[in-house]
Amino acid sequence: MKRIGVFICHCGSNIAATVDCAKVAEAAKAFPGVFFSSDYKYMCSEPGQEFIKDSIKKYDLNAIVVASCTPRMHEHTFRKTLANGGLNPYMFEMTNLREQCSWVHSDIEKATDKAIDLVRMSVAKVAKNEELFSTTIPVHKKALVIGAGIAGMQAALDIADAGHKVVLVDREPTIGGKMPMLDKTFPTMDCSACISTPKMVEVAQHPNIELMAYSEVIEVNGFIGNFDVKIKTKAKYVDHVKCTGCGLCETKCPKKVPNEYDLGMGLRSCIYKPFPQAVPNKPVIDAQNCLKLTSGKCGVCARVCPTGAVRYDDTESFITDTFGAIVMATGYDLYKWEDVYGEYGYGKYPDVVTGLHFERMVNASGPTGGKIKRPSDGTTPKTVVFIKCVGSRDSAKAKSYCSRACCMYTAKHAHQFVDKTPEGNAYVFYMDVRTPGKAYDEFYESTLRDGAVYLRGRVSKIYQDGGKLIVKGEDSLIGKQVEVAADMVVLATAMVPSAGSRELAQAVGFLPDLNGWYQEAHPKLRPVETPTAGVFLAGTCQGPKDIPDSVAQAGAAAVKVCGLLSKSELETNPMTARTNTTVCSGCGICVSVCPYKAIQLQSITERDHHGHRITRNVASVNNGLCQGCGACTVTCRPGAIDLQGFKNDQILEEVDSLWT
Amino acid sequence: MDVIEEQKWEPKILAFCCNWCSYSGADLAGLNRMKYPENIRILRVPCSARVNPQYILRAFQKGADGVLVAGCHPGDCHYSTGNYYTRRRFLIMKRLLEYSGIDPRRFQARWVSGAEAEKFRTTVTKLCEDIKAIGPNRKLRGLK
Amino acid sequence: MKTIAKSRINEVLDILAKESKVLVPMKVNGVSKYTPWGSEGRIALEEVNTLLPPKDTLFPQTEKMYSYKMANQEITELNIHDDSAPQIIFGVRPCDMQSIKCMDDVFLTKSFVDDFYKNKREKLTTICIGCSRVAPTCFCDSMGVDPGRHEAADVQMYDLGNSYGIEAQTEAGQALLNKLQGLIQEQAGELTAVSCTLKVDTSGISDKLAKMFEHPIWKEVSRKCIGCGTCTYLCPTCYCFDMEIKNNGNEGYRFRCWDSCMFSEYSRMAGGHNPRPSKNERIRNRFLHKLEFFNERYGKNLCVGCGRCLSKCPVNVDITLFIDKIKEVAVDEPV
Amino acid sequence: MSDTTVKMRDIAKDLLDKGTVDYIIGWEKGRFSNQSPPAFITSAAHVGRLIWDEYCLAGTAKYLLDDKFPTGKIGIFARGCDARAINRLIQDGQINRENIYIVGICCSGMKDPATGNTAEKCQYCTHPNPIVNDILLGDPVPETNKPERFKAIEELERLSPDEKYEYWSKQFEKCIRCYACRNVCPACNCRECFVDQYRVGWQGKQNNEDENRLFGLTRVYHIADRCIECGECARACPMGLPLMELNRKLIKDINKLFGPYEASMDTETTPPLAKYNLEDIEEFM
Repeated sequence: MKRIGVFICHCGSNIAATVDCAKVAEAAKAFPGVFFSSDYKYMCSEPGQEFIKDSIKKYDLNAIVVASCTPRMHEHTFRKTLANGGLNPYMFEMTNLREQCSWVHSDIEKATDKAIDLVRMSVAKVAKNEELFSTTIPVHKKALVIGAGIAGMQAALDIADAGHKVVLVDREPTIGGKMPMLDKTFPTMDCSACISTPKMVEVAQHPNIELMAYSEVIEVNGFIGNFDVKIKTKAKYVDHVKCTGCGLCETKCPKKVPNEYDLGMGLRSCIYKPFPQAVPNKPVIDAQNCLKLTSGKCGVCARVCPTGAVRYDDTESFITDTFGAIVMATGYDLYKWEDVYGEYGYGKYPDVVTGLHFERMVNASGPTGGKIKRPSDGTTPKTVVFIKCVGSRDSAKAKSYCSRACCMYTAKHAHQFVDKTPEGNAYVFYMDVRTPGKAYDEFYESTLRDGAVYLRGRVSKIYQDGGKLIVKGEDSLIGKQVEVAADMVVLATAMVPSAGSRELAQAVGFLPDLNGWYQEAHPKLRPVETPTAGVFLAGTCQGPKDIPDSVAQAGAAAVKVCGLLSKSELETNPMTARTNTTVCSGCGICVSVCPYKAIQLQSITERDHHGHRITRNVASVNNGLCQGCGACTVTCRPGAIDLQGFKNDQILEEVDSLWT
Repeated sequence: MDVIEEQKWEPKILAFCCNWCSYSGADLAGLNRMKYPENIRILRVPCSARVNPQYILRAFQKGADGVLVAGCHPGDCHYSTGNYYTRRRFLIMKRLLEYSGIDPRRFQARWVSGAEAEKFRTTVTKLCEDIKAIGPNRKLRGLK
Repeated sequence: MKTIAKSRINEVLDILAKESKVLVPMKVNGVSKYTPWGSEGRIALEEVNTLLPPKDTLFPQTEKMYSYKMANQEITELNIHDDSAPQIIFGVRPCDMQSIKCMDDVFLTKSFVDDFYKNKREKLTTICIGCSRVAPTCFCDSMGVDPGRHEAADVQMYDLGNSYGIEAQTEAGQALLNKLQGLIQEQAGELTAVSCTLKVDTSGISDKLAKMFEHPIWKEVSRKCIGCGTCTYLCPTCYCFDMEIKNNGNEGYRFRCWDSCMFSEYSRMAGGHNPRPSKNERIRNRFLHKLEFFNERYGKNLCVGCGRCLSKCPVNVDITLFIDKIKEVAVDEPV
Repeated sequence: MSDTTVKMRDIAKDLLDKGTVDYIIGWEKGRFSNQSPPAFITSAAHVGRLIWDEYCLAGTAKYLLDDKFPTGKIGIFARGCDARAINRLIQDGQINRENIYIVGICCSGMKDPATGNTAEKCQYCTHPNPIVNDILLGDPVPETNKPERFKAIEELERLSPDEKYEYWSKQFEKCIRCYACRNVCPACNCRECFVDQYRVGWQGKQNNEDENRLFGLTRVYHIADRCIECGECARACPMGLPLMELNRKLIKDINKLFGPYEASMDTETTPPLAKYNLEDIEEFM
């Protein structure tokens, strides 16, 4: 027989201001099975929890209902309180009086009536609760980091330094991501490559890191501590064991194509490394363009290769491995402004470029050897217009969010331009200047002092007039139309989630937010975790960031991983499906709907009513795999398979209680 | 129900919300202090796929004036595929309810993500308005 | 004898309905059953007997027994339920009249009195109409019932073609006739004796069955049974019931409702054990109950030969064929 | 005596003599000429009881559940509906194909014992020829998909909510909860029916319109994607509830929503409610 205790939390005035907590507590006294009921200012506080523990003893309670905030907040807290009070932590139900009652209603009488109903539901449910006990599952002490940009590399290094094995996967032929493409980093103006490429090397040489460049994660099964992952390595056509990376092949390759790494501004051979300091520092063959692979002719690289490393018959290969944790570090892409910004010419004016083009231009190792040149005619621009928030903060046309890094890198670009072109003019059209960060605003101020002209307003039109780009816009501060005849226009385009990141998230088993960024488990309290246990977030895949933030978050994710991998086993959630074998007829429908392949038909031998030995099939659930979704329970007509903690009779009682 | 009762009648609407999306969407509505009618009673389930269509029959039998089943958007299920089954089940149950004479406005299924507090608010508000308009449910109601 | 013109039956029912509920064989959306006079439906006296037996009038399929209220985990209110009221049941056939006698035995005799039944029974006046024709599935005379009349009825009526002969057999019956003075006239009437076309010989069957508990015949006769409750629920004499509580928060009620020994769940015990695990045992129980156990206890069969079960069983499990079979099998000592 | 009857008896005799089967399930005459209930023939001496006429209405397949773990093979005469019922039981993991010997009979339909007209369950039969059998009797009967079998449903769909409710109230008010519909149904093969789970309390035992309706709607939902349209439920119902008007409603919707599907035409196809399609129609946005 249940002896239920009910505790109504005021949450200061958060609940008490709209719900008459005393009245609710009084009403609860009359509910079937309730032997104690009271209200209290802060249930989650130390004294509040003590109050529960004392009441358990004093009134010999064996089931507890706490009506306070959302269970997503404090369910765990109170479960522990019960455990400390000597009860099974699952003899507990929580009523959401704050987020789903007091905060969304204003009529005290009605809100109180509703609160009473909500508590009645919890009491009805807890009356059917049963003691549950968790089991344990092993943890594979190996981490998978997906994406080897600065965030991925940092996370991998931190985990590896802590002594855990890491597999670092990147789909590009080289690791490093976007950072090495940049010239200088704000606000300190130190060389981006100079600080990122050493990290790349460190990663490559770390004994605990297994690098898998030119590879993609294609399948993820399992669960925290035990993710079974299938990874595809694309065909490189070069045997990286034999290859010394001497680069002879690249110089001899007869066909040159635009180099993605320079955003098409420079050329590369068809057997290539994306850039000189690439890691691994060994080439791959671009099968789309290679003459040998497309037409069968050529074969020069194979001929010149001193180690005979070129293998035209190379094919993609697959490995599967098991990991205890996964770090998502898939980074960002730039918004395709050409598709929507007609006023900027839909990309038909060659001298309207993005910030990343500009980075490659000013980069000494870039296609122009560090000279700022107009893509159209290679001349040095005298007047450059920088336009911020292209695609960002533009809910009408593109993205509503702020891309966070643009204000600073635009300031950097303007600074670099006037720096390299003393007689040049830099105009920056902006909506706001956002420079929150150490030494950020100082940097912006210095750019102003350098002579960059900031105009507050959006650009309404750009059109070609002879050799010039006429930029029409408004200076909203003086309320005047302005027109600038520019030689080049640089767009600070929005960051968007990198291509394929949504599919990858679904493969891993969690969901991106509305903009496609990876959703953290809690915006404030769990910023580097995903809702899927054992999967963590690093860098811009979670949302636009600059380098310092990405690196910091990567470190945070690494710590979470290390915490997980430091355990050799984990407690499982006991709220999983369970079969009543006397009722189960072994039809197997539940097996087909389980997303975790956690249910199997298992044959049992028993005696039938007449005493004959019979062997029949029943559903059996693997608690390690079962995540407790309950999809199986609904397919089971007689309810032979039921979900612990959300059993059919519990839910039916909740429903019934509303109309008693 | 006599006229006087009729006048002070307030509908009682049961909303099954999946823990990961719709329930947290409702929580977010709370965080944002959005207001919606008091008539909604949320029942938390791990996944919309846990909602047995028999619960809906039961709710109406007990006296529910309306029932809402809310889950993650297709493709966004925390359990990756649960809501695809939910979708099929309730496409069928919705039609069966209608066929047996329940006013289709009394039962709704909706996808509400954890970010869609506003959608949660508008959904339940609209549902309430509809049901206030059609009045108390007298169908399927069993003897208490 | 006293007669009433068939053309004036409605008037008779109108008069009787003034003072109490009058149940009349009617066809209500496709189903013939005893229905309160005045409700929608067509009076169906031409049917030999109704699809649903009159059992429900005295022993409702679902019957509230008592209701309770609770507060602070204590019972504060307990009300025995009694919805009995004066009732007249009109046009009961002799077989169904016999079934009421069987239920009287069960619910009123042998030092056990069921108040719920008693209250209803005492307030019930029965008007029996003798059968002027029989259905092919009728075999009441094989069960010792006279298709033409039943002595237990308060009022007995006979079909005389254009009119009904009518006579009171009890004081209650006489009192009832007095109310119909204006409609009753004296006239000579010819009673045509009828008898069933379906005959079974039940002599000595009870004693024989007593020796057949372990007989292999049960497996054979039960084989095609699908284990539904059609036979028992349409049977005018099957009186098995279950009792359950309908709790609703702090209040609720206990009710009893028909149950069927044909259901596997009927004899399942709390622990899950089932003394009648298969239809083999269940069919045996039903037939033995009807033809042996009841005989032993009350000296009559619990079958009145109305034929409802054999006409409605989805797979034609047929008690008359069973009786024939019993006659054939040889049994000396218990097996 | 029809020559199918003769063939039936010959085959049964042969199977029993050779010991291919332990017993065979067919039909025999009942007490009245319009009754041909199921029969269980255990020895060649009794094959003379077997009959094939226009009153062999009852399904034979459900009896296989009475003997799920047979010592030898079970012989069974199966019409189109019985064959699909057998598939149903195999797919639901209740019986093994190896344990049964199916004598298929091409069936041109039965008569309603009460009226002598074509039985309703046969009027709308889409597969009179057994889709699974070990040996086939008679010549295949022409098959059509009988779109008219949904006419009654379409008419009901046109009613207003109140009219619909009124219609079903009249029906469920009649139900006596004898569960004949469940017990004849080959798709109802649970070890323990939800109505019998008094501990969980899916369903009240009271007989009133609403509990009856709850049972009726749950029953049809439970067989939604598994009903083989044998029509046994409606035939068995002593109170004449038009149960196929519920079953076919769901069959119709499932076909419309999730693509053409007929239950138990094979034993592999996963029932539509146990799978999904990313492109399923979206009404819940």
